[in-house]
Amino acid sequence: AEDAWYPLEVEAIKAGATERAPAAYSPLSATEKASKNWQICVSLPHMKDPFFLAMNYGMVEEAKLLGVDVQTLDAGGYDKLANQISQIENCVAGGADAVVMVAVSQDGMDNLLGELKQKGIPVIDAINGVSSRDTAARVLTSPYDEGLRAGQYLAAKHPAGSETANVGWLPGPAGAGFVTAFDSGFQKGIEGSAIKVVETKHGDVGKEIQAALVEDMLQTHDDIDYVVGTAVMVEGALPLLRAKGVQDKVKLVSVYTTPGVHASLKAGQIEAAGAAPVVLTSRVILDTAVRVLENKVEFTDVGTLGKVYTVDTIGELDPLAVMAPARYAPVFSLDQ
Amino acid sequence: MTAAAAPLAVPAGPALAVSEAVPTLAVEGLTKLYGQHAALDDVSLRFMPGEVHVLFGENGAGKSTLISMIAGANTPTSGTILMQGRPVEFESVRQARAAGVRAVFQEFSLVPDLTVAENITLGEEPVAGLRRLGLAGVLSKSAARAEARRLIDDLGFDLNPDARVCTLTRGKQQMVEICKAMRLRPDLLILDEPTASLSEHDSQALFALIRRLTAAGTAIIYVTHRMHEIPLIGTRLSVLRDGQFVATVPADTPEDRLIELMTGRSLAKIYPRPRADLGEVVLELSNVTLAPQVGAEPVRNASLTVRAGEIVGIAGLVGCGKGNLAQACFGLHRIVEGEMRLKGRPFRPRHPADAIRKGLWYSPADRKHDGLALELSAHRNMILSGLSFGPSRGEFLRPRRDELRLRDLVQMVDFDARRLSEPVGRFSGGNQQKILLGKALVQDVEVYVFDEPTVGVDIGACLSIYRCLAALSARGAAILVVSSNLPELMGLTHRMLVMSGGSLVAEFDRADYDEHKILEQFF
Amino acid sequence: MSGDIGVTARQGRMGPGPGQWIIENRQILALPVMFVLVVVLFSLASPKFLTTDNLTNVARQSVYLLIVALGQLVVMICGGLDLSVGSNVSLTSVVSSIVMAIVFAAFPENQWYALWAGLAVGMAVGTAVGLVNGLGVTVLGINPFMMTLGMASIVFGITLYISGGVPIYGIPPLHGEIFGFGRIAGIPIPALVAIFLVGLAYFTLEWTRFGRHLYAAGGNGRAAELSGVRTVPVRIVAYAMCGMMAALSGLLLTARLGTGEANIGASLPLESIAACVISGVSLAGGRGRALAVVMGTLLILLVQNGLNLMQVGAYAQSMATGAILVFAMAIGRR
Amino acid sequence: MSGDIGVTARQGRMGPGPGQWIIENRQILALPVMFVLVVVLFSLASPKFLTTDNLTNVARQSVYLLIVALGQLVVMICGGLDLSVGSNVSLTSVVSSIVMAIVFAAFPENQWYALWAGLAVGMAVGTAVGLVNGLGVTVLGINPFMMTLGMASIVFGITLYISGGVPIYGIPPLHGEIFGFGRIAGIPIPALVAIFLVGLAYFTLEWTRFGRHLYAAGGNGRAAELSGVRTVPVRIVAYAMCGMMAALSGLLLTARLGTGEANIGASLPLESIAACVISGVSLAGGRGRALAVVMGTLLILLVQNGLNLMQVGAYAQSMATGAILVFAMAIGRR
Ligand SMILES: Nc1ncnc2c1ncn2[C@@H]1O[C@H](COP(=O)(O)OP(=O)(O)OP(=O)(O)O)[C@@H](O)[C@H]1O
Ligand SMILES: Nc1ncnc2c1ncn2[C@@H]1O[C@H](COP(=O)(O)OP(=O)(O)OP(=O)(O)O)[C@@H](O)[C@H]1O
Ligand SMILES: [Mg+2]
Ligand SMILES: [Mg+2]
Repeated sequence: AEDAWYPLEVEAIKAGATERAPAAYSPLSATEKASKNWQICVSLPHMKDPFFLAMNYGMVEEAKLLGVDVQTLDAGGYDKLANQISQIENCVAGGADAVVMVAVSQDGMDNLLGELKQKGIPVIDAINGVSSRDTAARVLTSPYDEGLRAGQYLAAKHPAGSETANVGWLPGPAGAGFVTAFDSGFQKGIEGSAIKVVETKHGDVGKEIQAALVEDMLQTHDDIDYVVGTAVMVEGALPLLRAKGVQDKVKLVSVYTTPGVHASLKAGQIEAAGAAPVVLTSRVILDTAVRVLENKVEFTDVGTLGKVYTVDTIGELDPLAVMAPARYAPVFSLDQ
Repeated sequence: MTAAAAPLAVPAGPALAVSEAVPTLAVEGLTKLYGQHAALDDVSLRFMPGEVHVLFGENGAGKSTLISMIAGANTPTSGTILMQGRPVEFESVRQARAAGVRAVFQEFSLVPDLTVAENITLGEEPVAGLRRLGLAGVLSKSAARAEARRLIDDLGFDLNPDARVCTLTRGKQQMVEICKAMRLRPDLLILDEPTASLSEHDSQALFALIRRLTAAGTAIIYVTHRMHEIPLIGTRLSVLRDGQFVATVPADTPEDRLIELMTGRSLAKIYPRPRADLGEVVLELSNVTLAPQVGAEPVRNASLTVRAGEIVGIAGLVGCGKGNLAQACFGLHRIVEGEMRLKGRPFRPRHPADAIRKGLWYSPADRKHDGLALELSAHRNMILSGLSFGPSRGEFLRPRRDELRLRDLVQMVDFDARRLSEPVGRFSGGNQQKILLGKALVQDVEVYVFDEPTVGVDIGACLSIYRCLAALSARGAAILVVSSNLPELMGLTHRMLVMSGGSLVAEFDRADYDEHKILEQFF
Repeated sequence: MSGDIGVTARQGRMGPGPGQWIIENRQILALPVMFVLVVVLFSLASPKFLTTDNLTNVARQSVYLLIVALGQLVVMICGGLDLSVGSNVSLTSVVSSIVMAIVFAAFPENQWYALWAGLAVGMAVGTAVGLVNGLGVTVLGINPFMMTLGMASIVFGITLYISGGVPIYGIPPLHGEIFGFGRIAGIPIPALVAIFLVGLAYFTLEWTRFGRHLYAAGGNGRAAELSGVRTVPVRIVAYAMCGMMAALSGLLLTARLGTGEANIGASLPLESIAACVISGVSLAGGRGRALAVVMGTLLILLVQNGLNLMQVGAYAQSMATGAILVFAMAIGRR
Repeated sequence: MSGDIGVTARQGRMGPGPGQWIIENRQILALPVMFVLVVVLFSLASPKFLTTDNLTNVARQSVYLLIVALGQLVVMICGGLDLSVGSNVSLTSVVSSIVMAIVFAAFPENQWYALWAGLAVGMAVGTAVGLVNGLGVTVLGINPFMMTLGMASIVFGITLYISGGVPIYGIPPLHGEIFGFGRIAGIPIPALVAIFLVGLAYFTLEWTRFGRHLYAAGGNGRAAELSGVRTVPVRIVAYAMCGMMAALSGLLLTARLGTGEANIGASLPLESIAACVISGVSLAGGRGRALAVVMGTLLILLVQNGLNLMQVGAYAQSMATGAILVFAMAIGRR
């Protein structure tokens, strides 16, 4: 899918400007290579699921085009804040020119970012977004937006006044940063609609755990119309609903897309799934990092546009914009 | 042990006449119930200053239970303890110590990973500077070591204050336990089978010290199963049976009378006469030298033979290496030189399993560490090796059948078959020893090696153990007995070898057994 | 832990007789008591709780932990523990489903080939992991905690390396139909498998020589050796069995989820140990009963399930679970 | 574990003289050896490894684990273990920062008020958690594993309940400036705190009666009791100390992060126990040295750091870490 993923339409703040505005983004790789072989550190919360695999894919592809080195760090999970900080420090000590950071915590990074700014190491605030202002640029498809979109989708289907639709909501492990974001986004999305969240259940993103939660939830409420939550939950719940023979009565909505979700959506087994162009976003992220290093920044703040797809619209989605190709093996350190 | 070292000023001087003085400690109607079972049942005793009061009774009679309550390690179900006539209640050993009661416990009170010195001073560590800092007090290690030295020399034991206790044999650990109790001179000193795994020589040193203490007016409670010790140091003797008080008699009461009091029946001669006819040589060690061992004299070219039906003894001081030699027969220590032959064939077991299969059984000296799984029931402990080697061998269990077989076997050692299902940890020392011996019987082998077979076993039980050994030898088994209890060896064996400094220095035939001649060889 | 046992020993050991028995077996008695308590409490709190429907759910959900806990039990009896069961489960899940997927692609006409291949390989892999643990603990004499913790990290690395963290698709639907959701006489097949394994474990521990040797090795290894028990092979087999159990659990989970997953079982190590300890298994070894472990596991899952049905929030739930477990231990303390 | 100790006891005691000593203390000797190995290896692999910059990083990063590990050591010596240190760290972090935030809002002119208030409350809370563990283990006679596991779950619930899972802002910057990034004579203050605590732990364990009683209680609780040691208070204090250490670590971490976080320290329990075990601390109690634990902790972190610098991928890293730890144990086996 090398050809023409750009210009990519995004919401962005031009360098110098203050207003977010629709824009068309094209990467350096369209015209040139990087002026030198920069060392870029990418710190991810973990490398244990398709989402971050997709990110790895996107950045590595882009890096190949630009001819820069990328080292990908795996913090080990959303509960490993201290570890992520250590890894970034180590990586900088290891001679990185720039850092791309998908933060585990929104605020836990402030001090680190302060330090890096003093050291003059630019940091790209990716995907999740942090509160600190010490970042050189930010490129987000924030969990908040993903939750928001899912909420809005349901709200649109069941506007205020129509009969209430009951939703079971499983955003993920209690207290994790992205979960809180999912949640607040989703709540915002369904505001003033006929959607009623009958129960919110938190649990680790292991399929078996999520499946058990769904099972218990169905046990508690026999009037649930939608079960909404993480892709892991959806993948885990699907065989369950089928076995119980309620897959038509209880509809599944995933907040983001994984190969599994994508497949079952195509097969019409689930109601809908939000999808952000994770791969493309990652390309943009890496591109921005290089731009920062070469003072060619065009946008200081980019937000890529996701969308909720259904059986009918899923065809429009280019899988390679969202997911790594099948059997893609992550590249942790790209040297060239 | 000068009066200066004593914390409590007790009039030193010659032993007071027992009758007129106030008892140092007295118990009245003391009772300890374990569930329904009364370990101690309404016992009243008075322990006078300057007397050595021997407690005597079968295994499980309640001696240790009584003692543990006096020493504050255990709380009575009912009854009172009077110290110098005043009633006291000891919630902890600490309180008892403060009141001037110290004890050598039958189950030692030693911490394996600490050194000898650290163990001796445990609970009352010498501190540098401010004592009132309490637990925050700063240790003075030099003082501790010095103190330990002093005690060890005082008792004439051969101990290294810096050795970790877990590297010592039971015998040496016994010495540490004794030193610990002797640390400060108490009003009442309790010795629960202090000589159980000591050799004559070391026992003598202990007795000397006991006499010094009594002379200074200390009351001593002394528990032993070694009858010949009683007249040596005892003043009075009280007999317990099944937790009940039987009688208090002078210590020089004749042995058979004591045995009668203890068991309620009079026992025939203690030592069964060894069988006359002997078979051919079954076990043969020639010039065996072992890989060196910590704390033990390295065993150097030891040669011995044991014939079918013969009982051969190895005597020697604690730590002289006799136990290691015994263990070597079982493949527990590397043999660097010489060879062993079993039934004529060369024999070098790589693992106990080899040895047992080839027909040799070793019964260890330290039942708690090497012998029994205390959590598990007597049944499970006894049958264990039998499952692989005995008549009840087999992949799958047949507990009923085994139960019946065990019931027969424990007859041989006079163990109450009804208690087979209880965890061993709850038995009195003697009963544990019986189970340990019982393990030897579940598979039939031709050669038995017993290391300290009667540690802490009452005379009645000893008798049954001796009978058991005799029965084995009658069956034509060859038996090697390692023991620190010389009279026992003299009574039991056909021949006796003396080990000293790691080598076998002398051999005696039963005909010319003579305590003094043999003891001479010890050094 | 030995230390604590030391201190409590005095309270622990009290006279023979029936009262004696009760006190001795408090740990075991505590469980049924807790059981009744929990059940009564929850069925009052939520009408849905005592429905057969819900109870079958619990039964099925508990299968996976139960099987792992049984494996853990075997290892703990011989005085060890296994922290690698979790990663072992994910490894088996991933490997077996890859194999199934490949074979299935090759012989789409007969799903059984794929099934057998997957099961065989899965079991083999899981057992191998256990075996390595056993060898490390015995031959290399490495402390079980470190050995299995290290293995956990190694195995998890391998799992991710193989799967890249993405689920493995394309396993034959038959797998799920049988081992995931199948029923015989109304009883879920996974539950049946679990019941069978419980029986097996019970028999092995109580009625075979190997079982006795296991207890002996854990109770007093030195004494066992001196009684001619070769404790080394015994321990090795124990760890291998634990690995195999983990593998089985992994395979059943795969069947249930329909995909091979690297991110399952993270909580299994601690949970399985907890299930054992709460059932009176001693971390020092030598003690533990299969049936008690069944109870312990069910207790844990009933609590979770009940709290879910009561719609207790995640935060309160975390507190409640902890409190209940501690309480259960308190009434059954030894 | 006891089982294994049982069997290996004999190997444990061979050969006299110095050779003997070496074998007895292999565990302790193994660490320096591994150390040299690791350092040499990594400095060859990556030129950046031996830079002061990197080493200060490692030093600072290891502080938090090290402090917790010291607490863990104290508990393990007396034969227990503490799985609640992780949630304890989170709780302290959250509570202390809430307090600081409030006080700071009240007295913005003097940050010290806020600081002191926060530190005091934080320490108090952490110690209290430890105290509860201690009481549960001793007075209620609950197995340490279950007690602290239960507490972990309870405490984490409370933490989430208080914080709602979102970070706590508004703590005085001074906190970070001093305890997060401050330096005295070029040495990071957190490191200084850690060094002080190491000294303290060393002194307490080796040179006070309390320390001696700790070893005794762990080595053989019954024997300690019979020697007039009051093991119950000793154990309680041990757990309290462990809780306090966790609290300190939590406070320093908060200073470093600048916010109160509920999601830190999840991996601390196992990591701290690992750091102890690899340093020769016995899970059965009675054994362990403070300085060895320092080495063990540094070893673990140096490995992680080195692998990062070598740009080893996450999957391979997980394998490597595990392998190295196991190897370290293998050469230092007892
Ligand atoms: N903790 C315990 N729990 C249950 N029963 C016990 C316990 N301790 C001792 N007993 C029982 O109390 C009785 C007395 O035991 P005790 O140890 O006092 O006997 P003893 O006279 O010291 O025997 P020995 O001469 O063998 O030491 C025995 O029957 C023993 O089984
Ligand atoms: N199982 C063992 N493992 C290691 N060392 C041992 C073992 N048994 C004994 N030793 C060492 O051998 C030394 C001598 O023990 P041995 O048993 O030969 O002496 P002993 O004369 O039998 O003393 P005792 O009469 O107390 O048994 C002990 O101090 C101990 O250090
Ligand atoms: Mg006794
Ligand atoms: Mg001996």
